[in-house]
This record gives sequence, structure tokens and C-alpha cells, in this order.
Amino acid sequence: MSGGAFTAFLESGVRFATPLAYAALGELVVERAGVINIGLEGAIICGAFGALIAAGTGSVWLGFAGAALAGVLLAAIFAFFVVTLKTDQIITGTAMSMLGLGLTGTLYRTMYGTAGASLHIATIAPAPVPGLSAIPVIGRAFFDQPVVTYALYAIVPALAWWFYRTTGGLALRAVGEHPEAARGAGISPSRVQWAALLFGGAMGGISGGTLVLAQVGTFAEGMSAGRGFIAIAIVVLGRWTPFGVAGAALLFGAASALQTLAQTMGWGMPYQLPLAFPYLLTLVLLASTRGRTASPAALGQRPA
Amino acid sequence: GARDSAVGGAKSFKVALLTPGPISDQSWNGSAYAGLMRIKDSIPGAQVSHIQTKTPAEFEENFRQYGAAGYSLVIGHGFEFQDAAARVGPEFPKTIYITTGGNTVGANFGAMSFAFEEPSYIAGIIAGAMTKSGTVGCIGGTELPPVKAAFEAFTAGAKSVNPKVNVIVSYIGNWEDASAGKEQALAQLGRGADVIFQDADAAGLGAFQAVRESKHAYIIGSNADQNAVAPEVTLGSVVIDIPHAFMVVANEVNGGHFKPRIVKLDMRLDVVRWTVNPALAAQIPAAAAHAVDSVRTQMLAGQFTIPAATLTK
Amino acid sequence: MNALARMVRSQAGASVIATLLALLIVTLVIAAGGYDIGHAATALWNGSVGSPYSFFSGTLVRATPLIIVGLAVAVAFQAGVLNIGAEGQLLAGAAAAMTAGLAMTGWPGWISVPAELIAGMLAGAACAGIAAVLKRSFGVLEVISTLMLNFVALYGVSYLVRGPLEEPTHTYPETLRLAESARLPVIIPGQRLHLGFIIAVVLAIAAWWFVRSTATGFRIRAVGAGAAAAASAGRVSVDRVVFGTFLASGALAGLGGGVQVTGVTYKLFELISPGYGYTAIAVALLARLNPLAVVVAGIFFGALEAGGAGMQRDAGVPAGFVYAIEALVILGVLAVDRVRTYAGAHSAPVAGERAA
Amino acid sequence: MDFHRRADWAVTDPAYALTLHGITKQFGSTVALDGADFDVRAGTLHALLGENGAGKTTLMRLAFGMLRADAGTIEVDGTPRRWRSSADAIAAGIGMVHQHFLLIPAMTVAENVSLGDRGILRGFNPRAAADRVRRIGTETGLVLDPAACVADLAVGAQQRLEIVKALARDARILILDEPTAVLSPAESQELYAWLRAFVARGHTVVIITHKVREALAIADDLTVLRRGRTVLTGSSRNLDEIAVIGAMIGASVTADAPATANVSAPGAAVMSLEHVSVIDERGVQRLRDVSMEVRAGEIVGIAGVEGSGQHELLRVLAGRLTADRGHVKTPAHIGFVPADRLRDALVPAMTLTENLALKDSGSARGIVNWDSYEARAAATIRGHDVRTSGPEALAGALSGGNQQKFVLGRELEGSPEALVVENPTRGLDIRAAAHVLAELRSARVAGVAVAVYSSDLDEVLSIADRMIVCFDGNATATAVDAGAVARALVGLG
Ligand SMILES: Nc1ncnc2c1ncn2[C@@H]1O[C@H](COP(=O)(O)OP(=O)(O)OP(=O)(O)O)[C@@H](O)[C@H]1O
Ligand SMILES: Nc1ncnc2c1ncn2[C@@H]1O[C@H](COP(=O)(O)OP(=O)(O)OP(=O)(O)O)[C@@H](O)[C@H]1O
Ligand SMILES: [Mg+2]
Ligand SMILES: [Mg+2]
Repeated sequence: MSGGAFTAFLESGVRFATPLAYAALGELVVERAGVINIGLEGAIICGAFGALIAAGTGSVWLGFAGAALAGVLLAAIFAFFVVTLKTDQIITGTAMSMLGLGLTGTLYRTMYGTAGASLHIATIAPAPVPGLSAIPVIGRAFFDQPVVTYALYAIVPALAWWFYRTTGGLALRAVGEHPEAARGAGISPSRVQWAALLFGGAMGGISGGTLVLAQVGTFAEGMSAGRGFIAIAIVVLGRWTPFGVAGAALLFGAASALQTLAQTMGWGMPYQLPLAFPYLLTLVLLASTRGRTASPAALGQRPA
Repeated sequence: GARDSAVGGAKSFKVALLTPGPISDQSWNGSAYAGLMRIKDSIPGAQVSHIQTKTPAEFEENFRQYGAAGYSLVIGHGFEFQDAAARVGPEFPKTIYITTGGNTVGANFGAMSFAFEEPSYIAGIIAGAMTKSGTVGCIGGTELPPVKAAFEAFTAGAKSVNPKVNVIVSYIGNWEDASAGKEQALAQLGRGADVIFQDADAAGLGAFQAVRESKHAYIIGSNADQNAVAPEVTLGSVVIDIPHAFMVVANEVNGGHFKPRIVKLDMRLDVVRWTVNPALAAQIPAAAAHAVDSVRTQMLAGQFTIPAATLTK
Repeated sequence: MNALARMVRSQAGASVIATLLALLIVTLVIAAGGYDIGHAATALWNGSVGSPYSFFSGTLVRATPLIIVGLAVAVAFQAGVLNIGAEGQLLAGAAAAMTAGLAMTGWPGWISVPAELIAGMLAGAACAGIAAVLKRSFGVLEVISTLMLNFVALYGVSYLVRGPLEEPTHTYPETLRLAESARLPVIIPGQRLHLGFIIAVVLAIAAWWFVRSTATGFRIRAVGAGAAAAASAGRVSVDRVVFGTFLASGALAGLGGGVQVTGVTYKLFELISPGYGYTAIAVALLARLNPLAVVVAGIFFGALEAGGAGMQRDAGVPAGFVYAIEALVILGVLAVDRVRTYAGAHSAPVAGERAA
Repeated sequence: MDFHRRADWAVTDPAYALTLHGITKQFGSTVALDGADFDVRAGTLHALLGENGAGKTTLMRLAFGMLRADAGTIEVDGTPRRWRSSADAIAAGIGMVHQHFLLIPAMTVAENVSLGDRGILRGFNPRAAADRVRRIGTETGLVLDPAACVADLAVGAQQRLEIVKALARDARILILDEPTAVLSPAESQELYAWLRAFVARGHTVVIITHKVREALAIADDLTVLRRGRTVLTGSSRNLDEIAVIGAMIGASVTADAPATANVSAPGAAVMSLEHVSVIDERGVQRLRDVSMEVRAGEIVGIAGVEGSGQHELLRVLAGRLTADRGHVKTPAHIGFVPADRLRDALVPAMTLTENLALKDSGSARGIVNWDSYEARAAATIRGHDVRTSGPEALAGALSGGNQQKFVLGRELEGSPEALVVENPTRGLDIRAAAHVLAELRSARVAGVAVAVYSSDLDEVLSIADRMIVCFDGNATATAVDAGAVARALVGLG
């Protein structure tokens, strides 16, 4: 592989990773609060649809706001069921995926008919960072990207700082580890979980918004294409830490890029191999690090 | 929402459509739905019904339901429906089952066969003539027989005017992930491709976006007339006029003179065609336009055989 | 008020209320979408139970894999094993059953059909076995490992039908069709309903009896409801029970895949399962892990999907709408279930409530 | 927070730090509190007593804002208060150490202490938090390593941490729910001394306990709850043990059942260990070359400070833990009553019939004869005075004492050759505890080899024929004598 092809591969990997990272960082916060949101897929597709509607105003930034809002709305339903009514997280999450995919498909068809929305949505173009984008090999991949990607460079350390260096982060982690202990300390676990889920919904929505506003310029039914499930895998592979999740998202993104690259280079390997690889890697990593220790102790439990 | 249902009706002409994907894809499924609407609007008394099916296990169930409900014509939109047609057909002899693609024929079931290769070959000629880099690309949703055949014809067309042309073929792996479609196109652009032929339904919209942003490449649409998706970079579309095709079959069935067969629908019937994007027509070199005209004339006369391309799997 | 509270508390009453509530929500949603409610409701009814064909060939055919895989999930959850990898195990089972069926072309059906199903079970168990070993030897949470394995299985099937198992002309990304003798027989002439449904019901009764009446079944329940007590008071080898149940669950899910290819599709292709493994989780949990109730819940979901198809066909309700309605029905059932719990009914805790 | 405190002081009635009046609380159909009153004078140590389920914990959780009362008023320093959550109570200067610790094992001491600091974006500085822990340590003598992970702390240290947590929030009113239940006698004494010093500084302490004698010895005032009502309150100087116990159980105290004479001489060794060593999964050696035996018809008492190896010793004796080295002899038919009954002995979501069958669940084959188990469960319920609706009741619906009686009955069923019992009366009221001890004595008379551990030394000494004391993984035989055992407990055997 030539240097240019490698750079192109990295660039593609970062682009694939961007929406994954948003969704996974949101899911990370949710899981740290002890909730597993299998319905993330629904938030992503709602975000994509919300972006389409809001960006119709002509503003990309309103588009992102609409994406986040749509994700938040779906997350609020999930939170109401899982936190307030204390329903089973897995089955509720499954319903949320179906609801998100179903609602967006229906609304899209109702609003745009069968002609579709076309490519009329303005997208944000890559904005090269002077100097940094000239770094050999990795410069273009990491510093010639749309602003949403750069935002991640701030969100990841900010989240890490917030997790470990603020009382809010402490409260979040406490709820995920031992909700009753958190309650004893005057923290309301359900309020924390609500907040975490809304944040996760917003990030999932932005993830979908990225697909529309930074990549494709239009909406397609089912365009989330399983990213919500991948994001859950990414959180595991990232061992429930912000930097770990960022790295894992990059790895999953690179796997998709490798699949693309392998085809254009005519390497003739089955295209399923690079796609299955990150999942296998996650399993191996979990086995080698004895997965249990890293996960929040109360993950998936019905709150008391 | 649109309600286009049909219930009861003694002697009405009832037509059903099964699509494998959402009809908002602006491509394969969308144009089939447009075809169904065309039938509804142009055949008096026609009643229509549509269902989106996920898995082949549902194909048969719905074929039967339509048969039992007395539908005259049931269209399964894709070769993947042919098994179900062969299984269900004999049980409902009064219903005609047609699949778009496939090669299964029986007493009351048959297939439409689109000569999609013909306009794909023409698209190849245009691409071969337009490329400056000598590399063109094909992007498919998944590796299905009609898609593969179209890409082979495209390759042959490109090589006919530019024997050294390099054709890259890749598949997205699904028909919805528009973002992955864009990446696939960007990868091909990165390898030097400057004309891309996409056949990936909704996922293909991403390829349009990639080409639009690249500013130095062209794209060719497929199935529906996609020239309007990105008019500034779309050379043309390899169109299957599915509404037209559906009308051909529907009229035969409605008239009671449908003979089960593989209904060959080619350029001569004007069901498949190369539709150039008028906005960019002027940029196509005269020689290429000439070559296209000559090939088209031969095709319309039924005298053209597409040479086998050397397309590796 | 008292009578209402009592009704809410009874299992039957809750089911009735859940169904009514679900119907109410669906009605409102359909009306909000601008569709004729009477028309849509008729279509839902006709598509699911309104005719023998709808019921036997639509609802029950769809219910069959949901019941078998629902049992797989229910049995695992009873032991506290959160196997959400039934989808992957089903795919593995389908691929193995197909491979066996193609390899045994020409063999008499009474040998090849059982062999196919057994192959499916073994493959499902092997797929679950990976997660079971990861759990036992490396402490990897099964919720996560089985979710990962679902994707691996999905890509595996995708590879197989485009590679080693692709039909010989290499035209279609699917396998050859199973010979007539290698299929599960249809049990009602003129319908699609196949022997797999009988297998599903028999399995459900067997599972119910097994869990309730046998020592092994009791061990499974005890480990699920109180592993530490089972280990200490009963000296039960918890690891062994968990491991065995995990494999059995995988075998059942694999059987679900085997039944689907030998009874319905006769071929293997990528879209062999539209997510039966995930819906089965809903089936099992709504059935409160009771194997007999799994049959009812499986038929309920089968009817919902078949009826949803009916609404598409006859009332022009789009596909997305049907998913949304299914989701709302699940949420309605969940909500009523919680209300019932708040009302103070005694109910065995669902295994899924414990640590994931 | 400071503002709050000053505001409180402004309207203080210095006489009472905490006043709860007419408190009613119902859980479903269970009335936990029925108009209870509770007045704590400022600057005193107040003991709250009562039988199991009397409502002590519920009352204090209400005072701490973790529960909301159905009726009644709460006053702090004379000001009526209404808690939205425990955050409000904390802000008002109340701290609570819970019956079951509320610590997060995966976090450090410093993080646990900082938990609940207000604010979403307010910084948490580990170094400052560590300083705070150290400062409290020097000020109060409750020394902890701020960087230690709570999962690695011994129980005593966890107890200290719970108190430090409360003090870090400037608690002036400290509530401790059965704090000594998990402490060794020495640790308990240390805690009491510390609490007295805390009170001497003008603060207020409420301590929930079952130990009447200790309560009388250390508390200024004493309140007894019974069935959710306040039945006795007053200064401990004016009360005696008989009066308090009488109030707790609502009857005059019957003397302990007379110790049954040891009618038969001990028989052959039923359980024995020879040179047994146990190493836990973290690689820590828990038992070192232990040799001992328990003979038929005797009760061997076992004592040990938390973490000295007695936990492992009991499990090896009961055949629940495999020794890494050495030879173990233990009969096939052996009863085992673990300390944590809801975790290790019973499945709360299962019926009593099923919980009885649990005992055979590891060895049973084939089809279960539920009718026979139901009959056996019914017999156990009758034979051991288990108060319940019948064999089909869920184990989780029984009160703690009745659960314990059922477990003991189950383990004694079918005349086992040996019985291993751990903390048999933990959390039981006096009557239930006396019943359990009497059961152990009669088992001995029936020829069962009994090994009993209890963290309450008086209790073991009252029934043991011989004593074995664990210290640092070694087991030493001592006389059945408090002084001898006390020396052995600290390694001076
Ligand atoms: N969350 C709850 N839900 C239902 N019932 C409860 C709950 N908490 C307490 N109870 C019931 O309230 C009553 C009082 O319980 P509480 O824990 O206050 O007793 P206690 O005096 O602390 O007993 P113990 O000495 O056993 O700790 C009991 O009958 C108990 O079963
Ligand atoms: N979860 C529950 N469900 C149903 N009934 C319960 C539940 N918890 C407690 N009870 C009932 O409430 C009553 C009081 O129980 P509680 O635990 O307070 O008893 P207790 O006074 O602590 O007795 P003990 O001294 O034996 O522990 C008992 O009759 C018990 O059966
Ligand atoms: Mg009690
Ligand atoms: Mg208590």
C-alpha cells in the first residue's frame, strides 16, 4: 500500500469513526449510569431524520440541534420506561430501535413521498487545520475533517475530565456502581440516569446528524445501518473509558475503511472479514483482560 | 398518507407489488412503486396494493394472500421472488405472478427480464470516453446477479472505446447505508477513478454526494432517472422504465392475452434506455456520442451482442 | 376500585388490559397517521387470524421460530444466563442444518431431516459455547459476548452464501434448495404450516415439564433465582449448571434456525432471519420465562407481524408504521406489566432484572 | 451549606437535636411505623432498640430523608423540616451509617468520601479529597488510606469510612444502624469510645442496637420501638436491662432456657481437619496448617476477629470449600447455616417447599417429588415454630427470625451427623435468638457434632463445650473462658 493510499485509508477510517464515536460516547455515559441502551439505533436514525428536517431551514447548525433534539425525544421515552417505570432494559431498548426506524420511515414517506429528499441538504465541508493538516501520513486524516470531528477532540478529554475530576462525574459513576450507595449520599439515581439517557440520546442524535450533515447530504430509511449496535460493542472494547471508547471507535472505523480499501485495491479477501474483525478483537480483548472488572457493577440492573 | 388499497370488487383488475426495500430509495424500489401508481392511474378500475417484505420467508405468504384475495397480477420486484412464484403459482391459477429478474416460468408465472446490460454498455462507452485518469468505478449494493451483469456490460462498453481502461468494482454490503456508499465512492476516487457507475439504491445516494464534492469526477445513475439527484456531476442514468415495463405486462394481463414467459424488455421496447443528462451532454466528446448512437442503432435493430468483459469477481 | 385492583393483579386480567391498551394505542396511532381505523383493524384481523390461511400460514409459520428461540431465551434467563445471542446461534444453526441437508442429498428423509436438525442444534450450541467458555474461564459478561457473536455469525452467513455454500452457478448469493425429502413435512395440506410448529409446541410442553418437575430443571431455576444459596445450601455446581444451560439454550436457538431452513425457506441466504433472535427476547420476557406462555407470546408476535403485513397489503399502511405499531404494543405490554407489579402482585423476578 | 447551618442555629431549640413525632409509614400492607415518637437531646448519645422489624431502620431512614413518611413531623434543632432527599438531611447536618454499608467497592476511599458533593461541573480534586480524608483522620483518629480501593478494606475500616463520610459532610447528628454487628469486640469498644468523644464535643449520636447491656452502658438516653410504636423512652440511668427487654418483647423476660446437661459423653470424631491450608483467589493464605476435630454430641465454639480465617474454617468443615492442602473428613449428611441467610441459605423468590428442596438440589436426579417436599416443609414449619402462611409462602416474605428458624429446621431435618453454624442469631431478637440456641443444644443432645461461630463472644461461650480461636489463619484450642479467648483473639494464646 502506498503512502497516499494509507492516508486515504486513515481519512476514511476517521470519517467512519466520527458518527460511531458520538453514539458510543453517549452510550458510555449511559452505561456508566448503569443503563444499557440497546435502542441507541433508534436514536441515531431519529437524529438523522431530525437533521434532515431542521437543516431544511438552511442552517447546518440548526440541523445538528434538530438531530440532538430528535435523539433526546426518543431517549426520553426510553428513560420514562426504564428509569421511571423500571421496565426491562433490553426489551424496551429493542422496542425503541423498532420505534425509531418505524417512525422515521413513516414520517419520511409522509413528508417527502416516494421522490425522497434528494441531496439538497447543505453539508459541512472539511476544514483543514493550518499546519496540523500538513503532518505527513496522519495530518489529513485527523486535521482535514469537518468541525464535528474536531469537536470530538474536545469532547473526549472533557468527558474524561468530567468523569474523574468533577463531583458530577463521581455521582454518575457511583450510580452505575451502586445506586443505593449513591442515594445514601444524597444523589438521586433516577435523576442521574434520566440525565445520562438524555445526554446519550443527544449524542446518538448527533451521530445520526453527522451522517446527514457531514457526510451524505440526505436521509435514507434505515441509513443508521446498525451503528447503534456497533456503538455498544465500542463501549465494551473501550473498556468504559472516554479515551478507550475513542480508540475503539477509531478501530471499528478503520475496519470499515479497510473493507472499502480491500475492494478498491482488488485484494480479493472476503469483505466480511474486516467487518467481523473488530467484534472478534473485542471478544479476545475481553477474554484477555477478564471483562468483568471494567464494567459498571450495576449495569443493566433495574434500579431500586 | 396515501391509501391505495383494494378490497372486494368482483371484476376489478387488482395488482399487487412486493418490494424488497423501502420505496423512498429514489431507485429500484421507488420506481416500482411509481409503476404501480401508473397502473392504478391508467387502467380503469385498477386497484393496487403494495407491501415491503423483509425476508424471503414472507414472500410466499404474501403471494398466497394476494392469490387468495383474487388478485390478477402480483409482481415480486426482484429475482429473489422467483422461488415463491414457482411454489405458489400452481395453487392460484387465476393469478399471474411476475418477478422482475429471474428465469422461472410456469403456467401462470413468469419473469420480466430487463436488458439492463444494453444501456449499461452505453454508459460504459461514455465513461470510457470521459475518463481522463483511465480509471472508472462501479459501486453496487450487494453482489446480485443483475448488478454483476450490468457492471460487466459497463466494463465492456468502457473497454470498447478505451481498451486500457481500468475498472474498479466494489460492493457496499447493503442498500441503505448511504454513508458507507459515500466512503466506497471516495475510496474509488482516491484510487483515481473519475467516472463512477452506481447501482446501490438508497446507499448509492452517498456515492452521488462523494462525486459532487470531489468536483473533478462524474457519476452515472441507475434504475430510475437519477439525473436530478446531482445534476452538476451526473452524466446520465441507466434507466429501467419500470412504470413502462409494468404497463406492458399489466396491459397484457388485463387484456387476458398474457403468455407466461420471460418477458424480455430491452431498448427496442424503450423499457431500458440510456438517458443523458442534458446539462452535461455538451461535455461528452463527439466521438463518444457517435459511438453511442451507432451502438444504440444496432441495439434497436437487435443486431448488437455485448462482448464478454473480463471482469474478475 | 378494589375489583379493578384485583383484576390488575391477576395474570389473566393483566393480559386483557395489556391487550386492550395496546389496541387503544394502535388505534390512536393509526388514526393519527390518517388511515381509516376500521379498515386497518379489519386488515390486521384478516392478516393474522381472520382466515385459516392467515392463521396457519401467516401467524403460526411466523410464530414457529419465535417460540423455539423464545424457549432458548427463556431457559437461559431462568438460569440467570442473559443469552442475547440467540440471533447468532439461530444463524449458525441454519447454516449447519443447510450444510448437512445438502451433504445428505439422496438420503431418506427420516435420516436426513433429523440429522439436519441435530446439526443445527450442535452449531447453535457451539456458538453459545464460545460465550459460555468466555464466561466461565475468563469472566466475560455474556450479554456482551453474545451480542458480539451475533455480528460474527451474520458476517459468517454472508460469507458462506457468497463463498463455499453458494449455489453452483454462482449466480445467486444463496445455497441450492433442499431436496423434497430433506424438508420438514407440511402438516396441513394447502397450508405452509410445517412439522416445526408441532416440534415447537412439544418442546414448550417438555421444557415446562422439565423446568418444573425434574431435578435438573429445579437446579436451573435455583441457580437463576439464587446462585449463592444453591451453591451453599444445595452444593450445586453453579458453573456446571450455567454452562450446561447456556449450551442447551444455544442448541434450542440453533434448532430454531434449522427448523426455519428445513421447514420454510429450504435455502440459506443472508436475510434468513429478520431478527427472530431479538424478537424472541421480547417473547420470552413477556411470557415471564414460562415455557407454556412462550407459545402464547410467540403466537401473539406472529399474529402481530402477520397482521402488520395485512395492514400493508389491505389498508396501505406503510411498513415503517407497522414497526412503530409493534414497538408501541411492546411498550404497552411493558407498562401494564409494571403497573401490575406496583399493584403488589407477587411475581417471580425475571432473571433479566439482575446484573447484566 | 454553611448558610443553612447558621440559619438553623438562629432558631435552635438547644434542647433537642432531632425530634420525630407521630411518624407513620406503611409498605404495602406492612405497617412499619405506627405513630412513632422519637426525641433526641442535643449533645447526647441515644440508643434506639427494638425487636427485629420493630421499625428502627425505617424510622432512621425517614429521619435521613431516604424514605418519606406517610404522616408525622420531623424537627431538627427545633425547626420543622421536610426532606426531598437525603441531600437535604445531609445539608441540615445529619449523617447516617447504614446497617448494610453503602460504599462503592470499585472506588477509592477519597472518592467515596467526596460522593454527593453538590454540583455537576464542580471539580473533584483527588489530592484535595485525600487531604480532607487525612485531615479528618488526624482530627478524629479515624485513620484511612485515601487512595485505597474500598473493595480491599476490612470491615472495620469500611465502618470507619462510613463515619468519615458523614463527618466530611459536617454531620452534627450521626445515626449508626447496628454498627457493631460486624465488628469484633475490640473494634466495638474502640467505636464506642470514639462516639463518646464525639458526643463530648457537643455533637449528637443515635445508635441502633440489639445489645441491651451495651446500650445501657454507653447511651445517655434510650428509646424502645415495638411494632412501629414508641413503647419506652428515658435516661439509661433510670432504666435496667429487665425493663428494656420487657418493653422490647412486650412481656416479662423468661430466663434463658436452662443449659441442657451434657448427658452423653462426646463420641467419635465426625468432622476433622489435618494440616489443612486454604489460599483464596487473591492468593492470600486464609488457613495455615490447621488441625482440629468435632466429635459427635459436642458443641465446638469458634471465635475469631473478622478476617482471621474462621469464615474459611467453617466452610471447609461444612464441605463447602475445598482445602488446598491437608486432609478433611466431613460427613455426607451435614447441615450448614451460613451467616447471610438471604444470600447463601434461601432463595427469597422461591417457596418454602422449594427452599427445602434446595438442600438436595445438588445431588437430586430424575423427577422431583414435590408432594413429599411439601410435606417435609410443612413438618419443618411445625417443628420449628416458623410463623408463616404455609409451605407455599415465598421465603422472602418471612420475617428475618422466621427465615432463620426455617433454615435451621431445614438443616437439622433428617438427623444430620454434623451441623456447622455461622452467626446463628445475627439480627435476631432475644426470643428468636434464645430459640435458636436451644435448638443447637438439643441437637448436641441428639448426638450431632456441632461447630458454632458467633461474633458475639458471650453467645458462643454460653453454649460451647470446647473453644477454638482463629488468629491469622491459625486455629488454637482454648478454655471456655472469656479471658482466655480474648487473649487468643489477638494472638496471645
Ligand atoms: N422497603 C421495604 N419494603 C417493604 N417492607 C419494608 C421495607 N423496609 C422495611 N419494611 C418492613 O418494615 C418493617 C420495619 O422494618 P425495619 O427495617 O425498620 O426494622 P428494624 O427495626 O430495623 O429491624 P432489624 O432489627 O431487623 O433491622 C418490617 O416489617 C419490614 O419488613
Ligand atoms: N416482602 C414481604 N412480603 C410479604 N410479607 C412480608 C414481607 N416482608 C415482611 N412480611 C411480613 O411482614 C411481617 C413483619 O415482618 P418483619 O420482617 O418485620 O418481621 P420481624 O418483626 O422482623 O420478625 P423477626 O423478628 O422474626 O425478624 C411478617 O409477618 C412477614 O411475614
Ligand atoms: Mg426482621
Ligand atoms: Mg434494621
